[in-house]
Amino acid sequence: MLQIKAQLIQRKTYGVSQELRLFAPKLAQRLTAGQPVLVRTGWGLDSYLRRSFHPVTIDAESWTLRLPPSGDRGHAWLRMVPEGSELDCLGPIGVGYTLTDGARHVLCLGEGEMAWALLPAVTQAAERRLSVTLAVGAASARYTIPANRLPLAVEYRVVTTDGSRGRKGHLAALLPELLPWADAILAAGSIDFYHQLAESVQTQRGMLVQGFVQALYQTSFLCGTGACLSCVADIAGGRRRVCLRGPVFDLVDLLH
Amino acid sequence: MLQIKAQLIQRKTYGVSQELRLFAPKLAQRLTAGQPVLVRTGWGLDSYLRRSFHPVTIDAESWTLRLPPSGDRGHAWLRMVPEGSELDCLGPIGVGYTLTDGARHVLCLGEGEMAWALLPAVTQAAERRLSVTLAVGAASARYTIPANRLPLAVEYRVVTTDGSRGRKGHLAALLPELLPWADAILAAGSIDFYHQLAESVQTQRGMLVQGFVQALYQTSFLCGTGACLSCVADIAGGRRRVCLRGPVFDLVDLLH
Amino acid sequence: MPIELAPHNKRGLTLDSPLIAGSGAVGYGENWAPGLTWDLFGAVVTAPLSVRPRKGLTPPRLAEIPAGFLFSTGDHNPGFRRVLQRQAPLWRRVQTPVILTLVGGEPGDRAWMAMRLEEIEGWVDGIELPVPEDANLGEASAFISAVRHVTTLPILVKLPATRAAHLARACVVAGADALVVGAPPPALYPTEEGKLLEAPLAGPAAFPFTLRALRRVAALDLGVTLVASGGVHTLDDVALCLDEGADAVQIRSLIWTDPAAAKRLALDVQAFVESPWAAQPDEA
Amino acid sequence: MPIELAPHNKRGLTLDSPLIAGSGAVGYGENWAPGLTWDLFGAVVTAPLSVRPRKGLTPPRLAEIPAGFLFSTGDHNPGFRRVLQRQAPLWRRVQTPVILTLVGGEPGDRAWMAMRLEEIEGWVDGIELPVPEDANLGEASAFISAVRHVTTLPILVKLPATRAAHLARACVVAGADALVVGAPPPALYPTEEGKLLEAPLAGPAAFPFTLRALRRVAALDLGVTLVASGGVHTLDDVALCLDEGADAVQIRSLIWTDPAAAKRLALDVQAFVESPWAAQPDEA
Ligand SMILES: Cc1cc2nc3c(=O)[nH]c(=O)nc-3n(C[C@H](O)[C@H](O)[C@H](O)COP(=O)(O)OP(=O)(O)OC[C@H]3O[C@@H](n4cnc5c(N)ncnc54)[C@H](O)[C@@H]3O)c2cc1C
Ligand SMILES: Cc1cc2nc3c(=O)[nH]c(=O)nc-3n(C[C@H](O)[C@H](O)[C@H](O)COP(=O)(O)OP(=O)(O)OC[C@H]3O[C@@H](n4cnc5c(N)ncnc54)[C@H](O)[C@@H]3O)c2cc1C
Ligand SMILES: Cc1cc2nc3c(=O)[nH]c(=O)nc-3n(C[C@H](O)[C@H](O)[C@H](O)COP(=O)(O)O)c2cc1C
Ligand SMILES: Cc1cc2nc3c(=O)[nH]c(=O)nc-3n(C[C@H](O)[C@H](O)[C@H](O)COP(=O)(O)O)c2cc1C
Ligand code: FES
Ligand code: FES
Repeated sequence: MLQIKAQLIQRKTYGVSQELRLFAPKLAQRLTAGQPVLVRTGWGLDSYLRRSFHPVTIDAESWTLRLPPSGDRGHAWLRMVPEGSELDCLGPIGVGYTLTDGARHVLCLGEGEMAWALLPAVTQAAERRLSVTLAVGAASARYTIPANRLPLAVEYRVVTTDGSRGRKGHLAALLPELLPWADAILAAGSIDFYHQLAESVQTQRGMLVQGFVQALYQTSFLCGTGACLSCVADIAGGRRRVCLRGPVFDLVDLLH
Repeated sequence: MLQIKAQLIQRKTYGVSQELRLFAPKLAQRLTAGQPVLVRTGWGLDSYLRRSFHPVTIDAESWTLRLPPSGDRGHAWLRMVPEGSELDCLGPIGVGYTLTDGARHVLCLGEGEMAWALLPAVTQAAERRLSVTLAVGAASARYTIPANRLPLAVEYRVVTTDGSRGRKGHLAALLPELLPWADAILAAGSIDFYHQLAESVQTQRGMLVQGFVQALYQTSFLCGTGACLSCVADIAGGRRRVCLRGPVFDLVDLLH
Repeated sequence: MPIELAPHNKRGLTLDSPLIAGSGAVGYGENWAPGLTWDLFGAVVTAPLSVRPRKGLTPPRLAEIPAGFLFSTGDHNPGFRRVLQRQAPLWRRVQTPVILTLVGGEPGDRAWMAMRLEEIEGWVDGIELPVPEDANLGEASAFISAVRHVTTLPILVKLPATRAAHLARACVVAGADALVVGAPPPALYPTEEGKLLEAPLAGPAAFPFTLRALRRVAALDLGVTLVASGGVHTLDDVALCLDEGADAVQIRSLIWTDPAAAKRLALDVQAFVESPWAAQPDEA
Repeated sequence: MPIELAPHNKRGLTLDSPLIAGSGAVGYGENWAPGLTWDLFGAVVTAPLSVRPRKGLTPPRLAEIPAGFLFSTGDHNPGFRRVLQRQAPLWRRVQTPVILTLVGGEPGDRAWMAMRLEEIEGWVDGIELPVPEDANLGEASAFISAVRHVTTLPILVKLPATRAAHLARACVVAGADALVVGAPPPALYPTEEGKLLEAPLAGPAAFPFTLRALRRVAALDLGVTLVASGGVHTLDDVALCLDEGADAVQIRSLIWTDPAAAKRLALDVQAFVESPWAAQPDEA
């Protein structure tokens, strides 16, 4: 973990969302998909707590955070801070997604806003010429990742609750057709979805084995070092500090 | 009094000070020299209290506030807020300087940082082709108003404690030579200086009459409407609300 | 939807909106910030009144703290007679209920003022009695009962937030029609001038104390109405207070620091109580 | 310039710097943020320890408030034996004094843990005993005396800020070597998840309460050393505490939220106590 001033070098606005690209080579080089970075969101004392962001892009010198539409005070500050400002970053926190050596067919499954956390892993897998499918579920078309944000080689599947894009329904409905093909799964969604996913895997493959599904547990972090015990969750057989064990867990641990 | 969003249209940096020009026609049109404007200095809740500023320029559409070198959190925010931002202003507060019709020879006396509050009055008096002398006292040259900030017609006198500019000594030492000439005085300084000034006037002119000296009382304001009683000072024969009676007082009232 | 703050009092105290301009937010009713008017509020509570004039605290009276400020006037006021002479015609004219804050001095001072108010029927609609930070149960009961014996006006008793649950029952027994919860806790911090000021918290920093005190007092279920007070700034804050059992809510600092936001809040609260689902909680 | 926090205790408790990493700032001594090391601090106070493991509060445990947060783990901890087994070798190795926070459960739990510590000479340098928010004088005295009877280690008693002056004398009589002033007052606020959390204040918002409590306890002149705690973030804050009578100062939130600022503060405090005039108070 580092504490570093990252310069805001680019702000892109997509409707009510924004993406901020931050120049911070040392941090970018250590950062992997799914690892949160804690960012101060004020020049003064308000907001006092850092906001956590899962990177949506990572390259050699910079990373990008995404501001979803939200009423959060910290996000509001980030929407207004001028380009060129230095943002105080603490990270990377904990454990991110890893592309295991054996995997050829990588299935990425993302629900709603959380799907964005998969992007750097999707990109990296495509760069390694693995075959990648990204499947996302959202309330409607406007909440899905635009296809032009993905590498060309990635197969992209969308499910929306209102049918405004892709199939109508819930992401879980795609699992029967996608699971047989996959030999590694990276997931980002709710605990409910993870239970559905685990059940589907068991149904389709007989058993959910360690190492098959990596799942991001969403929470907020105060210290990121294991000291404060604010990030604890009842997962992996006890009350665990997510900042040390996660936030990306093996699905077997996460649910047991 | 108005509450208005003023757009920051220009930021000028002078060493460790800054001047921010704010576009706000309605406010500018009502604003007179010496009247504070209360400005919010944060997008969020910190700093919570507005900062008060005496304008250093006023024109038909805009006014300028000066950020002195300071460690204040609110000032720090104003130093960083980007051009184009809207600043929430509440003002004008109370009573400012007035150029009485009879006055021909206007003497402006400013101590240290407070001298800047006289600038719009100095400019206005010069525009009316009155004869104007501005005399300032400061710790050293770097704390004095640069001569190029004044209209050409203004006579400018400087006294510094360390002699780095103008005469060495204290502003009060200039009074014997300046007072006989003046038929109106606008002052901005400490209560100590006001006592010296009153004494000098009495010595030189026999008596300090109502209407001769207008003096700015420096304090901070919370509501500006007379409700909160935070701005009270023991002046003018009682515990007065500076935001209603001042902050520019007749020197006779201020000291009695 | 009118709100009855004193349902067991014959006179009653009916508010058109649950949002009250609290303790001196507009002085004695004459110090209005731009854009604010009587009709935006369900009631107006005045600055404190004592029998004799008080010079209050020597300035500075204000210290900025993170997200708020410490503030006290020390009950600076021109005295009961002067204020009544000057302001009573105004109070009589306006539709909005006016609640007078009465503070102590000699024993019996508050009751004396309440008696005078009883004589001038129709000018004033209620009395707010702040319980001092360090008052014990007996002291609080004593001055509330004394006022109760001489007035038929609704009495709102304002409790210190940190001790509100401890004091609440005794105040109701002594005759309170409503409890105001509460006066934010005192703290100590340097002023701009470098003097250490001890005074109660004000501003958004005070709100989490108000909410805790309110929950604790509401849990006692004392059969009186509750008014939340201290640090309320947003529609979310108001909604939380109403959820936690408040019948009405006072604002003060917001009126001083951001009159436009106070006006928006007043209108939003009116919309919210008509239809909680229609109003949008604040986005900032 | 070393500071003696327990001058009347035979063992003593000597700090090289008045800045202490307070209650769990670095867990049990193993959770250090980047750039922070033992030698920056005069002492380290651990997270709480109880005889048996505790699962603590069900998350969420954190609610952001203006300029701070509400926070409680509910004494979540792995239990005395486990922590001692795992951490004692580390405590033994480091030069910086280690102060263990002991919390109750069954009566006698704290004394039992203190007895165990007495047996392992040289691993631990002091005990901090937090007095619960609602403890009365008798309860506080009782558990402090019980620990005092079984240990020669310096005892720091941590008082709730709002009741610190009320409780202080009894705690000294019961055997405290130093008073920690104090635990910030509890409040109530919604978490990000929308749950109402009741927990003590943390962050800069807490500091004005610390300063008030400190002044009141210092005024009692009880003949023990005082440690300020709660919301301390800047060199100005530290200087104010030392001015108001503190012998040392604890920080916690700052270590979590801004380790680089904590490190700067630690170095500035060291420079400041060498020569208060040389160090520049913060400019932000
Ligand atoms: C203009 C605007 C303003 C907004 N303002 C705010 C605001 O002030 N505060 C605020 O909190 N939010 C606000 N939002 C919404 C918010 O920021 C997110 O955009 C929104 O909640 C979507 O995030 P989500 O992760 O909940 O995903 P969504 O895509 O909305 O889905 C919600 C959840 O439902 C489930 N779900 C729904 N559909 C599917 C599907 N087909 N397959 C699988 N799972 C599904 C998932 O569990 C998912 O996490 C605003 C949005 C807009 C457009
Ligand atoms: C780089 C820098 C950083 C600073 N940082 C801070 C900071 O963090 N916090 C802070 O509070 N200040 C800071 N200051 C100083 C501050 O902001 C003002 O610039 C400074 O105090 C001058 O303001 P003043 O009104 O006191 O006038 P000054 O010109 O300094 O005079 C001080 C007072 O002394 C009297 N006086 C002195 N000389 C004379 C004279 N010849 N005639 C008459 N009266 C005289 C007057 O009463 C006057 O008000 C900083 C200054 C600099 C240059
Ligand atoms: C809110 C308020 C409080 C006052 N308090 C006192 C007081 O405590 N003692 C007193 O002698 N006069 C008091 N006065 C009266 C003033 O001293 C004086 O009459 C005049 O109103 C104050 O002038 P100002 O309105 O410019 O502040 C008060 C006036 C007001 C409006
Ligand atoms: C600070 C801390 C507190 C703990 N509290 C408890 C507890 O209250 N009950 C318990 O059974 N285990 C407790 N444990 C032990 C953990 O459950 C478990 O042994 C492991 O350390 C937790 O995993 P984690 O470090 O990934 O969070 C605690 C561990 C630590 C480090
Ligand atoms: S964020 Fe502090 S322990 Fe995980
Ligand atoms: S600033 Fe509020 S009364 Fe003057």
